[in-house]
Parts: sequence; structure tokens; C-alpha cells
Amino acid sequence: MKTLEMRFSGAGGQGLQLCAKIFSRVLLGEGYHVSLSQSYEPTSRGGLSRADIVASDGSPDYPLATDLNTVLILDQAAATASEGIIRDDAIVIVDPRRTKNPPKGKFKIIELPLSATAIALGSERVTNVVATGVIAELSDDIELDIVEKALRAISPKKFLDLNMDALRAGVDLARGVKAA
Amino acid sequence: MNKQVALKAETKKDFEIRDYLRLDLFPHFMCPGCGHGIALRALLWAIHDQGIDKNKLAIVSGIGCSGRVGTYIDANTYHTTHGRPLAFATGLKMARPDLHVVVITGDGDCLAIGGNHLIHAARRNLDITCLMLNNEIYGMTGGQVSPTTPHDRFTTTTPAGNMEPVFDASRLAEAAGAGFVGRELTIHLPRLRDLISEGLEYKGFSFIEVMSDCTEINGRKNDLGSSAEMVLGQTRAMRPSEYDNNVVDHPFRPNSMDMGVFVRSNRPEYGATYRAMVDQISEGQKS
Amino acid sequence: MAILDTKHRKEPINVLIVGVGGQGVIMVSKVLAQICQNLGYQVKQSEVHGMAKRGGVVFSHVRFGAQVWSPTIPMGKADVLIALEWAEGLRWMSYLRPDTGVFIADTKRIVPPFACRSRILGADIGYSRDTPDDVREKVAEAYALDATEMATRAGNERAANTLLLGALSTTLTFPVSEWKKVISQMVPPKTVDVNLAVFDQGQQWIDSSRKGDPVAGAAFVPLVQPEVNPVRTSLEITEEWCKGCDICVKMCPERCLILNKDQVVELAEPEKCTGCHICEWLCPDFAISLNPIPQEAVA
Amino acid sequence: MTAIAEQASPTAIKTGITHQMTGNEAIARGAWEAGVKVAAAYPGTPSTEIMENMARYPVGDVHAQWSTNEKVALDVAIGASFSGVRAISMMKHVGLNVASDALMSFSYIGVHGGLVLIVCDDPGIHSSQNEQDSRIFGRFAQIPVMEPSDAQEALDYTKIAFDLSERFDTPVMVRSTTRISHTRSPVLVSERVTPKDLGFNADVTKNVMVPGHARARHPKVIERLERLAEYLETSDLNRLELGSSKIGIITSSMSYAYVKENLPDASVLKLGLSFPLPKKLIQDFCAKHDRVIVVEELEPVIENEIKTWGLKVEGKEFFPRIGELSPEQVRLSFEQAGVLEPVENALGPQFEPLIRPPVLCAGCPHAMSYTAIRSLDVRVAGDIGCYTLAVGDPLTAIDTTVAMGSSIANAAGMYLAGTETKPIVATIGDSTFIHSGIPPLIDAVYNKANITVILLDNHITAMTGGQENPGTGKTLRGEATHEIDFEAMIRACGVEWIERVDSYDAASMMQTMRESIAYRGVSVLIADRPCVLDPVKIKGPTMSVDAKDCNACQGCMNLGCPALIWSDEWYEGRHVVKIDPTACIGCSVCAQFCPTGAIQPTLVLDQKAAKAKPCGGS
Repeated sequence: MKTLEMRFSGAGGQGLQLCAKIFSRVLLGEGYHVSLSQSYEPTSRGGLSRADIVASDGSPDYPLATDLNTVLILDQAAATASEGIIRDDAIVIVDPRRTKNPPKGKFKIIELPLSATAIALGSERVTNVVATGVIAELSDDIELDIVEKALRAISPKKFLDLNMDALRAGVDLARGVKAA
Repeated sequence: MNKQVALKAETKKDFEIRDYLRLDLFPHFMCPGCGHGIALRALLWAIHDQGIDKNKLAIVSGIGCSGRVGTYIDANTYHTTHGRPLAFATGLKMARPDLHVVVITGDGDCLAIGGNHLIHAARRNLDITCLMLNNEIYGMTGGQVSPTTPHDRFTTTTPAGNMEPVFDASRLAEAAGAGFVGRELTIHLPRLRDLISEGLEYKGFSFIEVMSDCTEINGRKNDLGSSAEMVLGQTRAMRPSEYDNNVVDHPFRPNSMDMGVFVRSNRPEYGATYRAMVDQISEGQKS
Repeated sequence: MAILDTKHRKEPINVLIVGVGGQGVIMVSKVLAQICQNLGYQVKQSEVHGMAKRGGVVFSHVRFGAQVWSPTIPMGKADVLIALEWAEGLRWMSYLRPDTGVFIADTKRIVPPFACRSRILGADIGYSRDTPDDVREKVAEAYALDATEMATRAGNERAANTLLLGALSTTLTFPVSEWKKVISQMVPPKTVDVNLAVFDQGQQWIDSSRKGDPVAGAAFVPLVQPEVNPVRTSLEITEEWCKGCDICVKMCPERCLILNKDQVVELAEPEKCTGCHICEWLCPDFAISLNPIPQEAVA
Repeated sequence: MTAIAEQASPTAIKTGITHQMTGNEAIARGAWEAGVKVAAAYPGTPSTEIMENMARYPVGDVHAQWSTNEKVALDVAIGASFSGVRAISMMKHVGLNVASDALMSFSYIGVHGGLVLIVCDDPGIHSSQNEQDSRIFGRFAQIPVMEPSDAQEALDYTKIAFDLSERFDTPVMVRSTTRISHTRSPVLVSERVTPKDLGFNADVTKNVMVPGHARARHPKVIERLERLAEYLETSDLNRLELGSSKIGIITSSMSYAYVKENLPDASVLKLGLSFPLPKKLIQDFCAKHDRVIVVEELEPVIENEIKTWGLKVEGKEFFPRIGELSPEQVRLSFEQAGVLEPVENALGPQFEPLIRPPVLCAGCPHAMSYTAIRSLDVRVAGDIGCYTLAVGDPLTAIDTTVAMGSSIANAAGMYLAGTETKPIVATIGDSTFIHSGIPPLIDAVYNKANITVILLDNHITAMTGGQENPGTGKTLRGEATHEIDFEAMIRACGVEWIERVDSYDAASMMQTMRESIAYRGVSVLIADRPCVLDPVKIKGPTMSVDAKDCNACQGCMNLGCPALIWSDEWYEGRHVVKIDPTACIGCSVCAQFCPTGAIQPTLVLDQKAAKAKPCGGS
């Protein structure tokens, strides 16, 4: 039985919940049993916001994350939230612009300019989509074109072009990491 | 003739807002472009202009984005329960008439769950300054419809557009008997400052409606643009409607909104009346 | 005292009428041209318009005599210069005959937006500071009257150009009846009376002015520049507090702020900042502070 | 005086006596007197008033129309000529460029009913994008070019042009200049003649320019020019004024007046046509004089042709090729040529000149449109119209302007070059868009450009003084007609992103413009507000500045509105703004931008002042 545990964490307002929704949709489509649990503060901006996905191709035994293998950290507020539950072989993606002190451990930390890339594309708001592209490309278990379809399905027409650009930019960032 | 106004060779700022802030809490929690920040500046500036001692100032706030605004003021601040800041403030002012009591509340806090308290606070005309930050939505909880959400606006609870008519908060306060009522846009900071200043000075219940903007929730959901575009958009509202009919072929915006002071009455202040009555009764008991 | 002998001069007589778009320059020149035509002179009247109604400069050359060739007046050959606006009169002064030219100007000022374009402390208005006295020193014969004010008092502000026609009539040997006839034909019927009245006023004003009588309507308010103490300011940005909402960038009158690559506000062109407070006042995050620099530190 | 009293109908004015007329009025009169039946034009300074005057003649006499552009106008006139009536088309010099395609071929065809083309040049560039010399165009098209020198000649030549046109089977160009078109001088008028309607001429070898027919027509064009030149040798269109044999002057057009102004007694050959030239007449004139000088404005058209005959004439070594001539300039050039003794020209006193460039009107909707554009940091391809003024301070929002209708294709080219990092915007007015902006829009969509077109729809052709166009729903004579539905038309061109925004709505303008730029592909934003001057002058309740609230940031002045000026009050050493109530039309755009709320409707401030005292409450 294969289990994927992913965490999308940062500050409120960064689009982490949407990011998690896309991946849970994708994993559901691939036949996994998926549990998505969200946690955020009453404020719409700032404060810790996170969403966890636990996906299993067998019968999952526990819905909450205990052994993360993919972690996204977009803000300092989330840097310590996952301490102790990250696997040693996990991929931890960090945006250094707003996370000055990333968590420490044996796992591999990949620092990528996610928000800077989004700003360069025209809006900081698509940081989450850039991150989606990065994770989709780095993960061996997720098909990129299914992610793209899922994103296309939920994007308002007005932001479709921008979202697609952001996804591609994220994929490019991840390919750079792979090549290095 | 030219009026010559020489410039003061000032070396220190007259009003330094940081003197009035709890700097350790900054940056504050509000979203980028939130009008509440501008309203907070106006309030503190007015307090400065009125020369009110920070130790004699009590800020009472409720729940919501507006409720958190008071937290940043370096004075006596109370973060109370949802809808009840006016009730708390009433008790506070009755117990300590020497304090300047300022209530910071929002449209949902003040008009929905706290609507009852508003009308009675206004009716009593107790010497409280009530600053209602009207951003036309429940921002803190993610954008639900509030009593001031305009017609046809999209919120999470009105996915097909708001069908309810709105409260005109200032007219409501006026009708309930508030002694001083005024409304201003956040973008017009000097005017807002002067309005709040007048409200603070007024002996009685002063209700000040601040037209704030919620860029991140209301703005994004309803496609109202960036923060600058939203505050510019608000200025449309202050064009009197008869004005357009005279100028152009088609009206600019059907519902226009007045700004400024609507009511400044000579009604007796509740606290003073109450104390006079107490004095009278205790005189009577003595004799 | 120059009254031009219209009958016996060999060269054409040249009248230059100037002002700003919308003031009625063309109307003045049409009336003059019509009178000349009625009295049997050859007349040419040349104007350039097109951009004029967009607040630009308007001028009209009127030349008449037994034989007129060029429709434009050669520089230095205008016998009379009529200005409906003060600074416009000064602009065309070099067209006037230096020895005999007569200058008649309304002291009305129409300040162009360009004259108010500087936001630096104590900025000077970019409008001519020359007074009628400065002009009288340099011109053979100069009259400055507040024709707009006089016409307003007479009941129609827009009749100022007719008042100047009255002033102009004193320099030419045309019968007054002819002037009045043509004016009556050319103005809207409802305004004939007021136009004829101000025509007389303009004539009387010049006549009494020539006699040396002090006359009303000559008040000229000089432009005075107040002394200002320059106070330098510096813009202090608390970067950690800025959330990049863009409101200051969009509302800055000088457009001297930008959002940098981290979406934090930056004073890109400090030399342009006028210290107007707008960014400080509108920043919802209190990230901008405008501080005066002490005088001693400036030196 | 407020306005000129309505003049009598031009047909009612007395004939046989002189009237003061501008060159343009005289041309219209000349055309009418010649019995013209169809007149078509596109407005353009300094030619506009010809058609406006044409429209004052009775409908039964002449059909007068604004066309969508100059080529259409000329083609309409050509159609009328085919049908055997006299037709006229008028345009400015740059308009001739647009019409030139039709002109070049029509020159081969020749006329059936007489056809006259009026072209008004703008030496000195008072109101144009260049000062090209249209006489060269006439020579290029091999059609005669007549050059009147005053209003009387403008009338006479226009009439004669029709006769020449029919007699020599050629379109005839009458070339005016700003100075002739806009100068009033005495004109003797006469009655209209009514030429016989000739009916359609069904000669396809003449009317259809397929190669076989055209080859046969070309020799006829050369032949008719020779006959015309022959005719001109003795025609009184050329005037010989003989004086001293030392100096002879050959001149034409307005230059003649400047020559006479300076040398009233000189020997002058005044040419009525600058093309073709009467060779023998000129040879004789040169032979009679020791020295011959050609005086002409702009290009050495006459001078060079004479030189090709081997005759020795002088000209452009003394007279400028650039700009408008003037009596002073001609005098100076004669001094340089040694014809006149240099004299110290005594001038009046000099004063520091005040800068007063033309500005957009108070309340002009373009001001808001360009303020929004300026806030975006984009590359802007501009076009021809009032809005070209946005190139200057304070709007400074235009990067390029080439010619009528160029903006959209220029913008597409900038995009296709692939080097521009900023978003690319084209701005174009409604009339200019109809004139020649539609094909480039189709081209931009077809070739997948990513640009934003901002259609500045002020419902009129404003720059030239407020003429109707197909977007206004009215004809030249004010009759109701079909009004273009811009949105439907643009959609039909293949544009998917179209929004219409009120130009006075600052927030919506800025927001919608930002969104239109974000769209990939061709997006069109229609900035919709009528011109404040035409067809009706808009004057609403004014705005005022509450001086106590103004912090003198002068942000409102970025609109460049002429109603906004400095008051005598100061705030922290800067001028508080005031609004000139006579100029303000109450558009309220400045009030929307005022960050302190100091700008308010005057009536609101008055009401507030009235009820400043405390009231009794509810």
C-alpha cells in the first residue's frame, strides 16, 4: 500500500487551500483514497494556514498527516508547524522570500523563488499556482497534465492565461532543480 | 491680493502616529489596501488634535476586522464580544465618566448582531464616540453578506448576488436619536479626521460611519479592482444624483451618497442627566 | 496722440488683434474688416485657427488701404495692437511700430495650466509679471484697462471685446455711426444695447485717459510672490510594514513611488517628491512617514 | 458680443458686388457657381470649412457629404463624374496621400462630368503632421495644379477648374494653403450656372483600367498635358506685370502677395498653374530680364522644372524650403539676393513670452483616458486627433504618432517585433477609427497580435471643429442616418475582449484598462463620453475647491485640465488649487482623484456653508 502525505503551509491568503484542493482532486482522479484536512485562523490574512492531504491506494487507517513526504512552506509562520512529522526522504519546498529560517532536519530542502516568479508574471496571487507546478513536476506520483486539467477546470476565465503561465513557470523551476 | 502664508520652520512633526501605536504588534494583521488602516490614522490624529490623554482614553471594540483595529492603539483597549462593544462602553462610561470612550465597530458587528445595542445607545445619547467602519462585508470570516452589503453584490452567502435591501447606518442612528451623526470616506483623510474630531468633542452619542474598503474579500469577489481603484471608486458615491442629470445624458451612478455631518443636535447627554438625577435623589434622601 | 489718418496714408493700416481661444478675437477683426469694406477700402484679414479653441493663442491680422498685398502684417508694422488678454498683448508687442504704435490691452489674465505646473515649494507662477507701467516705458502709446470687469459691470462679461472696439475706434478716423451700425448687425439681437453701451465706455475711457484724467477700471493687480521658507522633507519607508497594496504608488501626484521586485514600496525618484503627505496619509499600514529635515541639517 | 449673428443664406447674398470671404468660403462659392452637383470630403485643417460652407447651399443644388476618408470622398466624386455631373472633393495635403490610389488611376481615365480636387497644404505645420508640398503630387499624377493667391482667385480658379477639367478630360487640382484658406478678402460673387447633365458614359475602354485599356490611356494623358501647356501660353490665368528689365520674378499662390508687398513695381510673372508650365512664356520672360528669381513656398517645384529647360533662374538659394513664407521672410531673402537694400527692421519692444500651448478642453474625456493609460506604464501608439495633445506635459502618454489610422498597425508591429517588454496599447478616436483604423484592427486580430486598442469614442470628429461621422448617426446636413454599432463591428472583426467604460469614471477606467492589458490577444476598450464642445457645448454645475481641505498636492493637475489653476492660498509652501468656474463643466474627474476630498460640487459646498450652524436634531 502506498501512502502520500502532503502539506501546504504558509500564511492566510496565500491560496494554500486552493492548492490542496487541486491536488486532492488530481489524486482522487488517479484512484487514491484521499483525506484533506484544512486548518486556518479566523483572520483572512496572516496567521498560520495549512492544508494536509493523506492519500492512499489501499484502505487508509488515519485521516491526519503523521509522516509527511511533501511539504510546501510559503511563510515563516509555517516554518515550525511541521517539525517532527517530516520524513527524512521528504521534499520540502520553501519560498525563501518570506521564510527566513526554514525548518531543520535530515530531509532535503529545496529553496525556490516561488513568489518572486509569481510577481514577475504579474501577480503575487499566483504564487500557489507556481508551487502547484513545482510539486506536480517533482512528484513521481502525479501526472502534470492531470494537474493542468484540474487547474483549467477551476480557473476563472479572467485568470486562466495567468494561471497557466504560473503553472508552466513552476514546472520550469522544478526542472531546473532536477537538472542540477 | 495674495495671502501670504509663510511656512513654519518646523523640525518636529506635529502629529507622529507612532506615539499612539503598540509598535511591537506591527506589521498589523490587516490585508493589503484595507481602509481600516486609514481610518485608524484618522482616529488617532483626531485624538491627537483633541489633546486627549492616552491614559484617559478607552477604546472598546467588538469582533471582526474592525474589532482588531483597536488592538493596535496604545491606550486602554477592550476587545469585547461580538456585537456588544456599545453595551460594554455604556457600562464603562457610566462607571467612569472621566474617560473618553471610543467604540470601534464594523457594519456586521454594529448593525447585525449589535443592532439592538446601537439603537439604544443612540436613543440614550450617552457621551460615547462610535466609529463604525463600514466595509460592506464580513471580512474576517471570509466574506459573508452584511446588513450594508449593496444590492447585487456577490458574497459567500449570496452566490447569486445580494437580494436584500441595505441599512443606511447613518440614517438609522439619526432616527434612533444619536446627537451627532456623520459619514466620510477613508480616502478623504483630512475630512475624516475633522469629522472624528468633531465627534470626539461632541457631548453625547456621536456616530461616525467610515466608508472603508475591503480589497481582498469584497473587492476580489466583486471585481472592484485594486485598492487604489477601490478608493477612487468610492468617490463616485459622493456625487449628488441631481448633479448628473444636469450635466450629462446618462447618470453616473444611480445611488449617490452624501458625506459630512448630518446631525449635530442639542439633545441632553444621558450621563449628565443621570448624574443630575442621582444628585437630586440623594439630596432628597439627605433632607 | 496718434489718430491714424485712414484717408490719406499710402501704406495699408495694420491692426493686430490677439487673445486666447474663445475670447472673440475673430469677432473683433470681422467687425473692423466689415467697416473698412463698407467704407470702400481693400481689406485683408488673416487668422490661424484650428488648435485655437483648445485654449491656444489666437491672432488676427487686419490690413486695409487702397491696395493690400500680404494678408499678414510684417513685424514692426502694426499700427494698433489690441489684446484681449494681458500676456497675449505682451507676446505680440514686437509687431508694433516702435515709433507710433498704439497698444490697447485688457488687463484680464487667463492663466494657462502650464503656468501652474511646478510643485516645488514656493513655486513661482509662470505668468508674465510685466505691469502697464513697464509697457508704457517702452511703447509709444499704451492703454491698459480692465475691459472684462467693465463689461461685467455693464451686464455682459463677454462684451469685453466690444469695449475694446470702442477703444480701438479712437485711433481711426471712422465715423462712430458706422462702428455702431456694424456692431449692431454682428452681435446677437438681444445683446445690441449692452454692446453699444460698452462701446461708448471703451471710447470714453481712452478719451479721458488721453486727457490725463484718472479713470476707473484701470486697476492692475500685480502678481506678488510670497516669501516661503523652504522646509525639506524626507520620506521614510518601514519596509517590513509595507504590504504592497499599491495605493501610494497610484495616488502619488508626482508618480515618484514604485513597488520594487519584492512588492515593497520604494521612493524611485526622491528628487521629485514634493512632501505632499498623500502617501503617508493613505498608507493603511503606516509604513510611510514624511519627516521634516531640521533647518540646520539642510545647510 | 457673444456670437456672430446668423448670416443670410449664401445663395441670398447679392451678386455683382464684393463680399468679405475666406479662401475656403470662396472655393465653396466657386464650386456652387460652377454648378457642382456632388461634393464629398473628409475634414482636415485647413480644408474643413470648404465642405461646411458647401453644406449651406441648397440640397437641390448640391449633394454635400462627409465621407469616411479622403479616398472614399474622391471615389464618390469620381462616381459622380462617371455619371456626367460636376463633382468636387476636398481634403488637406495628408488626406491626398490617402486618396492618391484612386487619383493615380483616375488621371488616366479622365473625366466625364468635370472633377475638381481641392487640396489645402499647411506650410508652417500649424495643425498637421508634416508640410508636404501637394504640387509635387499633381505633377506625379499628371494633372493640372492651379494655385490661387487670394479669395477672389480661389473662387475664380475653382470655376475655371471645372471648365479645364471638361475641356482637357482631366481631373484638376486646386491647391490652397492655410494662409489662403483662412484669410478674408473681398470677393466678387455671381450667379450659379447649371451645366447640362451628360448622363453615364458607357465607354469601358476609358472607364475600366485593365492593363490593355490603361496602356492606351497613358499616351492620351501625355497628350492632354501638352495641349494644356499650349493653352496656358496665352491664357490670362498667367499674369505678366512688366517693370524694370533688371530683375524678373516668377511666382504663384500667396508668394505673389509677399513679392508685391516688398517689390510693388517689380517685373512679375504670376503663374496661375504650377503644373504644367507655359514654357515659351517663361522662356520669353527670362530672356527679357537680366536676372530671374523664382519665389515659391516649400519645394522648388517651378524652379526645378525651369532649370531642366536649361534656363538660369535663382530661388531656393535665398528662399527657405521649410515653413511658411511671410512678408518679413521674403524681404530678408530679397536682401540676401541683393534685390533689396538691407534695412534695420525696427521692431516693437520684446517681452518674455508666456508659454501657452494648446491643451485639452476643461472636462475633456480624453484627459481621464490618458491619465489611466499613464498609470499603467505601457507603450502607447497614438493617432491623429485632439488626443494627440496627450503627448505633452502633464499627460505625456503617447510614444508614437504617424498618420491617420496608423496606431493599431503600429502597435501590432511593435508587438510582432518581439522586443517590447511593456504592454502595447493603441489609442484611436472614433472618427479616425472609421477613417482607416478598421483594416488594421482586422489585421491585428488576423496576425494574432497581443495589443490593447483604446477607442476614444467622443461621438464626433472633434479636432477639426466638430463634424459628424458614421459613428454619430447624423449626416453633414444634420439628417438622421445609421449609427455604427462599434461593439458589434469590432466583434465582427474577431475581437473577443470588448468593454465599454464611461471615461469620467476614473476607477472603472483604471481597472478595466488594467484588465484589458492583461488579456492575451487583441482587446478593445471603448472609452465612451461625448466631446464637451461638439455637437453641444456641455456646461454643468461646476466643482469648487474647499481651500481649507486642499493640501496642495496638485494631483488633480495631472489631468491637465485648464480649469484647474493656483489660488492665492498656500499650504505648507505650495499653491492651493482653485477651479475657474467659467471654464469648469463639472465632469467631476478631478474630484474623484482628490485624495483629501477638497474638490466638491459647488452646490454641495454652498449647501454646507448655508447649514453650518447647529440644528435642532431629528
